Amino acid sequence: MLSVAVKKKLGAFSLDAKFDSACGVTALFGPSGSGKTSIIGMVAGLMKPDSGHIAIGGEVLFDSATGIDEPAHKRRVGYVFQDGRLFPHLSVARNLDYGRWMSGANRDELQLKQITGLLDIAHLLRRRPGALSGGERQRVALGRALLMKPRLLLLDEPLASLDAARKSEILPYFVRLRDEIKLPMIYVSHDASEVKALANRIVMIEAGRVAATGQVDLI
Amino acid sequence: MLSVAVKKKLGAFSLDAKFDSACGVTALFGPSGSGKTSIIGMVAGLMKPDSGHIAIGGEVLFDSATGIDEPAHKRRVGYVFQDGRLFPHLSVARNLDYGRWMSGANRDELQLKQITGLLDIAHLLRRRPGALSGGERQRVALGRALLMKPRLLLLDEPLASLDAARKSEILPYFVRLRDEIKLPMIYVSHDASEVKALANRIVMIEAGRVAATGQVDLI
Amino acid sequence: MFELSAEEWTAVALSLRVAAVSTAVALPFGIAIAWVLARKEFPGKAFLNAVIYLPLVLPPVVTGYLLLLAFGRKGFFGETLASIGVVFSFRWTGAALACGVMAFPLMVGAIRLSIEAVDRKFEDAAATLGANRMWIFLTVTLPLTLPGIIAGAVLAFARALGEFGATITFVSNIPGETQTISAAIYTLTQVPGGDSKALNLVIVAILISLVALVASEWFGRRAGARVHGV
Amino acid sequence: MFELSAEEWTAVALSLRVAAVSTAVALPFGIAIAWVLARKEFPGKAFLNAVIYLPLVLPPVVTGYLLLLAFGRKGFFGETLASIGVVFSFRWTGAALACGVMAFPLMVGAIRLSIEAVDRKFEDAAATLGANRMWIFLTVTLPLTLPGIIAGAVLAFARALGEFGATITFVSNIPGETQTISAAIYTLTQVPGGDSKALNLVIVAILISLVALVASEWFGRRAGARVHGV
Amino acid sequence: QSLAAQEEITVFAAASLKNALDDANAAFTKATGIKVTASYAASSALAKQIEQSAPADVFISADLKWMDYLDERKLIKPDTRVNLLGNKLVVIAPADSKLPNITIGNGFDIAKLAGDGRIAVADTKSVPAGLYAKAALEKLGAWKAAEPKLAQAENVRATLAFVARGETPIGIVYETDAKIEPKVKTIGTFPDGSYPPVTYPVAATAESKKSGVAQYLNFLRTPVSKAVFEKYGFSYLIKPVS
Ligand SMILES: Nc1ncnc2c1ncn2[C@@H]1O[C@H](COP(=O)(O)OP(=O)(O)OP(=O)(O)O)[C@@H](O)[C@H]1O
Ligand SMILES: Nc1ncnc2c1ncn2[C@@H]1O[C@H](COP(=O)(O)OP(=O)(O)OP(=O)(O)O)[C@@H](O)[C@H]1O
Ligand SMILES: [Mg+2]
Ligand SMILES: [Mg+2]
Repeated sequence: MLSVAVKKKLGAFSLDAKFDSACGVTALFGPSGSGKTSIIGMVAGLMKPDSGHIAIGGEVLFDSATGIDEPAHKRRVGYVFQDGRLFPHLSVARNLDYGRWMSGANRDELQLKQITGLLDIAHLLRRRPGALSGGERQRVALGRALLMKPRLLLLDEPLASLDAARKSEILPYFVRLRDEIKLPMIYVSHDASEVKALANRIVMIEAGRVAATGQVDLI
Repeated sequence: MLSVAVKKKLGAFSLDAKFDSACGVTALFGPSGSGKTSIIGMVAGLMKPDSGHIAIGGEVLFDSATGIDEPAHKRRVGYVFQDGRLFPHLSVARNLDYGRWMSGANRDELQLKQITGLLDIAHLLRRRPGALSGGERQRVALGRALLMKPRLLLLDEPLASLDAARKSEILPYFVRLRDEIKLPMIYVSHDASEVKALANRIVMIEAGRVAATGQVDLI
Repeated sequence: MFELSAEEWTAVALSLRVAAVSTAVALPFGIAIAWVLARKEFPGKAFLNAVIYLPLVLPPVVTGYLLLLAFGRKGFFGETLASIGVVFSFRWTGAALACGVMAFPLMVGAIRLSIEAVDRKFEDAAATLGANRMWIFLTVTLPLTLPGIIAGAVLAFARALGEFGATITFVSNIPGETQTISAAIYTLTQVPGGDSKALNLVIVAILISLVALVASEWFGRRAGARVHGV
Repeated sequence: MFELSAEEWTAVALSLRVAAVSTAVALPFGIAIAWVLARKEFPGKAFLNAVIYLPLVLPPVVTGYLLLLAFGRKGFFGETLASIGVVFSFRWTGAALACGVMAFPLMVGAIRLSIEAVDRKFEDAAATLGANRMWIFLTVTLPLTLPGIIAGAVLAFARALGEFGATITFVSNIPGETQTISAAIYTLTQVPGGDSKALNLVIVAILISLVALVASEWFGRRAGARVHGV
Repeated sequence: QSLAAQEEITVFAAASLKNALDDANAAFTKATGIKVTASYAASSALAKQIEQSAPADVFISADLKWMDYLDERKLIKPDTRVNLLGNKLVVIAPADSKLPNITIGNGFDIAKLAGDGRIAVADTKSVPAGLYAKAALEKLGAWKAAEPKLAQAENVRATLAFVARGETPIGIVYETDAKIEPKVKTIGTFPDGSYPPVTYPVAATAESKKSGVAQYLNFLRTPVSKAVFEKYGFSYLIKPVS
């Protein structure tokens, strides 16, 4: 169960979005500049709403009324940024391992193998992010978020610069995460087919407002 | 008439691509990490091939045999980078105007109106790039390249993070550029439909080699 | 109660002029050298680097003496420059030269740091848009280096206010011509009971630097924001 | 021909120790202060800034005298610290303190510049991956600030080699205890015929700084590359 | 002796005394086995350090006022104080100067002598040599004309450098410095009485308890030290006691 209700002024742009959804994948669908990344940023705890309320599975992450504001590093939400944001000074391997390192858990070689295999980045482990290709960077960012074992996954156009072949490998994995581990996700994408394949619930954002919410047939 | 034949070693990756095409739109199609951006970079003059030959419409831009290497700023190729690369210290307006400024030509208000309208970025002109949304950034980058009046346009996934609606506005414009101004383009995209709509000729890249070249029906 | 003699006021005014001029004149050279050190590899780079750091490594008196040897009336450069009408010895210009030299390593250090932080991909983008190396430098590299330039200028200005060892050795301590605040303060500390008078000048020096710092903070913040695109 | 007296060798050794220790000890403080100045807004920030710049703005002699008053045996801090066994007055530790204080503004300036250049979005990413403020600083901010830390350390080290005005005023010029290269050079320039001997020491100082610079260039290049992800 | 052998005394002395005092100290150590550490700096700095209880046993100042400064504050042993050394003020010019030798007396027009150049002199407010020079010029009625033409330096050595480098046509320095610098020549000596006698006073610090100090002070009054100091051109102001 995920519930979001946030208000925020960003310069001339004002965001006022309210939606909630049972677990599973919630797709944020909407034109460029409509506020999707901003909403995700607030769920992640990187942007503070002017007012509002954010909760996952009953636990309140933010509530302006009661003054609750769980800091980002305690929220355990995996965030795949629209712009990758790999740590430039760390090797791909250390980037992937970063979340595990911070949580202090011990290595899960199996999962690492599985993910690097799925994303086809095993051959990049020793490289630094600087000279990675756009798609490689995006895949590593995706792996980094998956490997931190999040309780909620925020995906901001995670497949935008990947080729069809790879998309068709990764999408099913998301479906498995959704169905087997029951990992809730907020999924931002402009690709209708992706959204159709993955989302249980669709939230249409327009100019900072929720224009509509509904099932896949909405698009 | 565009002809490219380049060899380049990048760490473990080795690129060896040769293709040419009559004017119009040449699509580079291939998996992530196959070498598309690298090829474009060499055509733009930002990356120096170890050896090879690059020419547009008869004019040689690079030739290792004769030691010709036209510097990037003289090549007049408009490059839409995969990662935007807007100048952070300049307003969107100054970013868009940069190419015109460097060429010393005088303002073409008409074209500016037309492009900012087409890309729907008129309302961003006074902003700085820092806080733009992903898609806004990409649209401004696109506008910046179009406004420099290039003789060749290099587009590296220019529509990747744009919504369907905007894509369907911008694609036709590319078609017009191709047919009316006869502006040659090299177009990198993972979206088959885009490529189908735009490309005269398709070059399949795989692991740094040209796997196949042909007409649209290739995909 | 707080009071300065006429001579002390002249020293203050002179210090301001010397510090301002030396910083302003040194800046272009500082930027050029910093750029070369940040971007170019060439034999003797380590040597150039060492020469620039010299005034930091040597006691000011020695630097002053070396300046005297080089730029004094009979000095190698001194004579040539004098022939084209540029005279340093016992002029405030000499004080400015000394301050500039002493502050140079600080300036270069800061600016170089900022240049190395500039992401080349923006320069590449500028090139594809038709900017040649010179324009790239002026329209992209330089603005993105502004924070370092400001920081370097402040360090240099402050250093110039505090400089006196090299100055007094090079161009002496002539009231109204080469006697800066620092020289005046020093002189006062050398006589029994001069401390209280010295304190007045110290306060003035602190006030000046305070103003300079506040100004630089303001510009620095704006420059920094621009670099990050907001 | 090149020769140093035993006393001069001691001065060289002492200088190295003083410069190294003062730089090493000042570094953590420098990083902390630089971080505060770069990231925090608070009343009295301008004042803190001014205090840090003071040693740059005032003639070294004054700084040295203030240190003498504060950290001398009878000085306020001097007495308290002495009671816990930390003695500065007329010990090499005092020389290190003086050098550290004189070099502090340079160090802070450089490090602050690098911290301000760090793109916050990486720190945000680290936060979503579960890093608290402390870990973010240690694993992201600090490594990305390395170029500034290295530059700051070199500036401080070089400054420490050249410092003498404050040192000699604070802890005098006692061979083997507080007589650094610079103090020795100064003393030699104060007597007839000392110049040639002074020159020897100058050469040594230059050689030392040359080594330090080459080392820093090497580390600096690697740190810079990492920051840009290669 | 054997006890004294372990002993080590510290002397704070004006920088301009370095090479003379180094020799004297060496001789003393040779004679008595007592090691001497000398810290050379500006008299002002040394005095202020002693005021802050620096570990100095003996203070040798380049002028009377910093010794008085300590005296007033009861920081030296008055009975140990002696005016040990003296010095002469001379007018110097670059070795290749065309200026004739002169006899300095009343109405001495140093400003005219300098022509359109300046007169190098140690700082007339703070440095002893400068203070003496000022006194002398005032006595001879030359100060008014000279003052605007002065190039004041931080110390005598810097003054000397100005003349040696030909920055100034003439300068006023101590005889001791003029003697040894080959690039300058003495063209005139200020008559005694035209300025208060240059004196380097010596005294044991109040806090010093070391027995070697007495020995050291006595040694400074022996013919041996007299010879050393005169070798460097200082005038020895007291009758040596052997
Ligand atoms: N600091 C700011 N000042 C002014 N406007 C801002 C600021 N930050 C964001 N905006 C605006 O808020 C709007 C929403 O931004 P956001 O990144 O959430 O859009 P988005 O839905 O993610 O778009 P895209 O699909 O292109 O990524 C954009 O128009 C953006 O320009
Ligand atoms: N400096 C380098 N060192 C090592 N490998 C490099 C370097 N630069 C690029 N590469 C590799 O070269 C390959 C091609 O990179 P390029 O950016 O051209 O791929 P691409 O076709 O654009 O991929 P994408 O569609 O993901 O953008 C990638 O595997 C990349 O990791
Ligand atoms: Mg977005
Ligand atoms: Mg690419």
